[in-house]
Amino acid sequence: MSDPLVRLRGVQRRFGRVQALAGAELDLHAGEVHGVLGANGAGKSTLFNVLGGLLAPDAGSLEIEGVQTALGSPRDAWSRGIGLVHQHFTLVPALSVRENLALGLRGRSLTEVGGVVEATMERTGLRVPLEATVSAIGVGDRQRTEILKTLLRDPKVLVLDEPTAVLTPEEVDGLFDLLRELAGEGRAVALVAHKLDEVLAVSDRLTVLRAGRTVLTTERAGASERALVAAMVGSGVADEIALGVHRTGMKRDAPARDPSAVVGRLTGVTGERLTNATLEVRAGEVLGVAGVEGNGQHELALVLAGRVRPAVGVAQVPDEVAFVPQDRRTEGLVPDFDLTENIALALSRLDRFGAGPLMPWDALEEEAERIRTRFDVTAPSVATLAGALSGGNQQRVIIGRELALGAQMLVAENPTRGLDVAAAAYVHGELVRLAAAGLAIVLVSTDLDEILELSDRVVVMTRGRIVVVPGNERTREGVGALMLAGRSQTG
Amino acid sequence: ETESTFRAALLTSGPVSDAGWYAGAYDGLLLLEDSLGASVSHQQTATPAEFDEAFIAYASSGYDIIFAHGNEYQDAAIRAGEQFPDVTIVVSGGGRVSANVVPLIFRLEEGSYLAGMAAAYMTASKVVGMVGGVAIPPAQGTFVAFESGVHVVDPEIELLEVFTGDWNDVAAAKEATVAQLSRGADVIIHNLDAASFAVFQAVREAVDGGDVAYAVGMNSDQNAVAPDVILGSAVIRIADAFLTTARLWQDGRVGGAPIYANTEQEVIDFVFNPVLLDRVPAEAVDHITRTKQAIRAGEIDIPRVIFVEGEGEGR
Amino acid sequence: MNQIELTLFLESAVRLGIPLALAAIGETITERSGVINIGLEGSIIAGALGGALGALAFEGAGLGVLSGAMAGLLVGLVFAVFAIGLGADQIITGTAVTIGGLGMTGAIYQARFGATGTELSLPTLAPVAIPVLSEIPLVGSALFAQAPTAYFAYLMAPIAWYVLFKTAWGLELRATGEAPAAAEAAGVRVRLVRFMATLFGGAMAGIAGAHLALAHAGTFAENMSAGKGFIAIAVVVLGRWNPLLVLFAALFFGAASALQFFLQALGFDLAYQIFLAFPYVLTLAALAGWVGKSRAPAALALPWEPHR
Amino acid sequence: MSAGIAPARAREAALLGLGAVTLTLGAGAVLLLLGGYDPVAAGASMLRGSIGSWNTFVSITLVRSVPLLFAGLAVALAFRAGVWNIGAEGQLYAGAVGGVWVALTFTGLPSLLLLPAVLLASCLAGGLWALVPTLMRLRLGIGEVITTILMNFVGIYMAAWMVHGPLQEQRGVFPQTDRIVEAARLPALIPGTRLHIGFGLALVIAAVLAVMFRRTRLGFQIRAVGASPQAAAVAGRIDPARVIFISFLASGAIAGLAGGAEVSGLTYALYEDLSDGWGYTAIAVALLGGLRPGGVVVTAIFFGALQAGAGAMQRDAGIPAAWVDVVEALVILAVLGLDRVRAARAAAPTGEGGA
Ligand SMILES: Nc1ncnc2c1ncn2[C@@H]1O[C@H](COP(=O)(O)OP(=O)(O)OP(=O)(O)O)[C@@H](O)[C@H]1O
Ligand SMILES: Nc1ncnc2c1ncn2[C@@H]1O[C@H](COP(=O)(O)OP(=O)(O)OP(=O)(O)O)[C@@H](O)[C@H]1O
Ligand SMILES: [Mg+2]
Ligand SMILES: [Mg+2]
Repeated sequence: MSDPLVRLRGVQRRFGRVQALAGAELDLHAGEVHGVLGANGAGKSTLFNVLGGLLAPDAGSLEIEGVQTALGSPRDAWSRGIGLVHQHFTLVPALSVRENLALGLRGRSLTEVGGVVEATMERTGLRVPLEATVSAIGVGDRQRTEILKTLLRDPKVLVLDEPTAVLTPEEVDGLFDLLRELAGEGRAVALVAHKLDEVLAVSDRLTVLRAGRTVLTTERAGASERALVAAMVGSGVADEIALGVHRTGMKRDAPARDPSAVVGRLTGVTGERLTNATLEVRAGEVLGVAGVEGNGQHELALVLAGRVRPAVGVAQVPDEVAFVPQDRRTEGLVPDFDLTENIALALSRLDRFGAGPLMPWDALEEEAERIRTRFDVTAPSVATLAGALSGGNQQRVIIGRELALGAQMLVAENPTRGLDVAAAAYVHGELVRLAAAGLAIVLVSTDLDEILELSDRVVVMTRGRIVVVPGNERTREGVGALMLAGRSQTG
Repeated sequence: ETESTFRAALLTSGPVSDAGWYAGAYDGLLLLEDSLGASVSHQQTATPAEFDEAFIAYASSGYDIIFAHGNEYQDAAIRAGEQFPDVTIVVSGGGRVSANVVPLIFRLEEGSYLAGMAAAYMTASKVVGMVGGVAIPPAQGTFVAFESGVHVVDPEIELLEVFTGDWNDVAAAKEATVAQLSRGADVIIHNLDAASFAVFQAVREAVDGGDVAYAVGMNSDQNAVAPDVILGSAVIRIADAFLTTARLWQDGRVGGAPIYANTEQEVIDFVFNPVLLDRVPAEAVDHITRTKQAIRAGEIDIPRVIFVEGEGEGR
Repeated sequence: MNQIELTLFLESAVRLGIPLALAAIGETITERSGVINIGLEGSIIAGALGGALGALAFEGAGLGVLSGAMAGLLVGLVFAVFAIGLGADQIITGTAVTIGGLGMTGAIYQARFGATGTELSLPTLAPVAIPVLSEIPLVGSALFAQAPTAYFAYLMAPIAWYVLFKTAWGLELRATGEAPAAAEAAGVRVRLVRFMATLFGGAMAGIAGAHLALAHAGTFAENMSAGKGFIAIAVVVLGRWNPLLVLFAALFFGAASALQFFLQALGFDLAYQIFLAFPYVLTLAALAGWVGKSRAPAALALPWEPHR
Repeated sequence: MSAGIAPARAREAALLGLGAVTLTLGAGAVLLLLGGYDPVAAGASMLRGSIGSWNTFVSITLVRSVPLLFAGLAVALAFRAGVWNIGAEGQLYAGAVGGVWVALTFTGLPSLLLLPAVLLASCLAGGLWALVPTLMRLRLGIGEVITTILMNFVGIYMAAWMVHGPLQEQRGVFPQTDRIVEAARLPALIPGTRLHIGFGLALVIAAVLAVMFRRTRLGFQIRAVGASPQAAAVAGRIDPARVIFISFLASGAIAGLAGGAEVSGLTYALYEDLSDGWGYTAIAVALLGGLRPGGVVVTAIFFGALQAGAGAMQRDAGIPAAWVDVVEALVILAVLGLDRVRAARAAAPTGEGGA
């Protein structure tokens, strides 16, 4: 094999008490797509942030095209041909998509930028609404903008940290084709994703990180799912996750419930991005809501969760609805609060925590501790700031908290986004268990597999309208076709 | 330090670099040092809370006489005077009297009355303006006297009055002056500190623009500041007044009653600007000179704002 | 008011608005980069003294303005070193810089002209009437028979607008103020941009101060900035962080201030303190009627350290 | 947030901060020397005038700290809720006017009734002054930074008008109110000193706020809305508007107390220029105190000492007011530098105690 374009060796990085990287290694070769796997908090983003010049390593070496390099800033990384698509968006919300793209192309005149953007959109098939303000577009469009922004600079090494989580299956396929093509042009592409099948489908080689160390690097050809999962989580639990629960263990044929018990009902709800939405949610069912980002799912979720009262129409929902919102860092969590405080945010309302004017901190801390253990949150203690957690671990905290609410109804938007396989499996298991126990669950997700596997009923949102998917059309293709009807909304 | 030296302190609530009201007091303090060998200290204070603090600090560290240069000090002075009976506090423009707290009253009205007469002789438009900082009694007093000085010469003349709310805001003073000029005023008197320069500047710009207009200086002899536009100045010789007061105090004659500083002691005066004197009709100069002598002799009662507690008997 | 008075009123409005406009246009750029410089007052007063000393030293008001700009920039530099370089809190730093600026200018003034000051008479920046424009009825002389610094403000507003909204540089500046992390990730040198924007704001405030001393008053006095730094910051908000609107907002505020003196001169029998409060109340009312929300740059006042 | 600083960066930041401290203090000394003043004498008089003796500390430093303490707590409360209340200055003046009005009007009341009424009136007036920006923010979406700045100016002129007009002393001569009756005056906290019980009241409020933030639901809601109104609304189902309303008005009320306590504890009459920009200084006090009530107490006393020392520098070392301001500014900058050192050290991993 030729010399790698990028060679990372013995990379260490510490955040306070957390050793995020403890000697990670990674080689990226020209022409390859390199999948990087690892549990939440394994250090993937940290490693890529080092490569992207955002973080300085405490120790370790970086060679680019055989030359020892120290990156002082993202700017340095750019000038070395390294393009990083971050896990969390690095767009400027107040600026338009066009301006954000122009920002990526620093130094060129704005007219010149226009041409390059058009050409790149054409070439890559990544279409974004250029004139829209970023804060007004959905995460799918944001993700595409982010990728486009990076591609505009024509990087030699392209690194993508969980780019697929918010894309539709078709878009994921399109993106992967693009990545292969880019690799074919002689670039190195590195990719973090939590869905094994996705990673396996596109990668030539794979690297697995665990607890800040590289534990496995292998050719795609020689890798088995089981071995990869074992490497990610340590041997013991690997089997059931890789083979059993996640793939097939979820789907239930006959939900045990009383179909008459309607827990939530919307009648003719009309508002921002919602047109005459009428819907019933029943106890014991999982209602899947599919749709292309920006077709009203988020607004529907807010109404169902009782967070927004509709101006037109009637929403009958329980007083307390558990809610896993789409944007965990602005709606789900307060990054500057520690875990206990974040858990208190939702739970302190509960009767079991008393009703006096005082905060029951002791009980809440215990509860936080319980959630941390139960959901295996990688954090030194419940006094860790939520903002310091890895993306997946933030999601675990939110899910753990909302499930602890003990509400009659749960509305979850992309609950497993960013979760590693083990955690995703656990959450899926919980959803099924809770539904069986009589909870009404609304699962809004861009992950069609997840929806199809877990849902008793499926609806698709297109342009603010709800379309019920008949049982016989509940396939990837069937739902996908319905979703695409709403595509032009955002494109 | 000899037995005879005494310690004198000065409090001001503005910077002494204003070449005017506060500067005069500071010069006075230095004069006490030079002429009487006093050991001196100065503090600039901003708030009533600080007034108390400064009095206490000076009185308790052995200062003998404290000049508090502004009526704003009067209440704090009374409080401190009660607490420290051995100290003497002189409050410029103050209104309250006790055994050891005495107001030092500058009869600037006498000067501004004369200035008003001069203005009346010089105005062609028969409109005269007054630009003030904050409407405190001493300032209002000068305007009242100015007005009656104007009307002694010509009762038909119209007077405009503006207060800017700030002794030092030059921009406000300038616009206030421009506003009066635009209302037809062609002689402007002020009672400001550092902002007075802006009055002269505004008048100068009007003159440059082809108008005939004059300004009148106030508080100190400002004739040299803008010799091209200043008709004359109503002057307080604050330093002299301080020196006189300190001497009175040394003689044990300060206490229980206000001290007046007026034209008689030449602490207060009106001085023409020699540069422009040739424009002033001889009749006017003559009239003003005679009036000044009459005031000195106590023959004319200048209207004024009475602000000393229990005061009624005049001078 | 008759027509002549109206013209005079408008002239006065522009005169009062110009120093605010100069400082506020600079501050707009500074704030767009995510930095709120409440030490602006310090830059203004430094500009006034710098302008005065410069005009005396070089015997000309033009070079005076230049030294005023330098003095304002210097004060801005002190602010930038602490607030941007050290990442110290911007509000506290600004407070210190204001106190220090007012103090230092007083100290220098006294060192130069004696403890009791002097009756300083400066070479002034005379109004220049622009031939045709100044003849426009009513507003002509108000807008186009002003000191050269006024024309500089008219010029800077569209230039600042153009740079801010039409150039790559302006884009980076705005991105820096909205989302420094995103800007940094795109390769923008956030702290450098903020430094430059702050220095620019300081220089503009310095010119505002020089204008006060040389074009307006023809003298220097301690504390002559009289809170204009704070008002300029309010003007930036009123102008919605848009240099063109900021120019208008400054003139609006100038008009409201000018009105108070005209109403007083007209002999309205109201306590003058009520007139003095008038521009502020009018601005509040204007804001309330100024429909549509305007939003501050999202990262305004937040210190930034590249997290490395 | 600086929790993510790596060890090397932390050391660098600490050194930078130390450099800043040395530089600012050094610059102060050099400047004073250049101006012809003795820096050592200046420093000594500053210390003597602020903490030189127990009585100096109590009667000058602590007395000076009282309005800063009230206003600092007010600002801290507002900032914690994400409300940028720059309006403590205006609220202070409103509070002083409200308090003095009650004290002058209900002169017949016994102290036990009159004093609480005076303080309550300052609270109400301060809260009322904050109501305008509160409603403008909640109803019209207009940011409070500008509205509170504007209200400051209006408040100052309103107070000036009061002492020239409606509340002017009976004689109608000077721009001040009559002196308030004994029954409306705050008694001494420590007999024989100038320190009035306003200081104690401020400490009580600080303690209440501390407990509120740490222990109560309301305090938690305020912190949540301040940290992220969106998350507070979505995850916590807290109504940000309600929390903002409460915190803004409470902040105004506490700032109003700064004025009320000054009048009824110290000056016994209302004057123009009651405050020397304390409402603005309070912002620095609150921020430097980390927006924590305990921290505010410490920094308010620090600023009180600074101002007390500044007076002594003028009196005893003959340093003019302008120079004193320079020294004050440099000391604040030096403290900022120290604060950076502290922050960097806190971020550095120190075994168990880390981030
Ligand atoms: N700035 C930071 N401050 C403190 N801790 C951090 C910081 N960044 C990362 N960490 C910690 O370092 C560890 C690795 O985080 P990292 O984000 O690299 O994980 P990841 O592999 O990307 O996980 P995920 O799959 O959840 O995105 C985590 O424990 C995280 O909490
Ligand atoms: N100032 C901070 N202090 C503590 N932790 C932080 C801070 N900023 C970010 N973090 C955490 O550090 C990690 C790195 O931050 P970042 O915003 O880069 O997100 P990320 O999850 O690592 O994804 P990406 O790949 O997009 O960087 C994340 O886990 C984030 O939550
Ligand atoms: Mg990650
Ligand atoms: Mg991460």
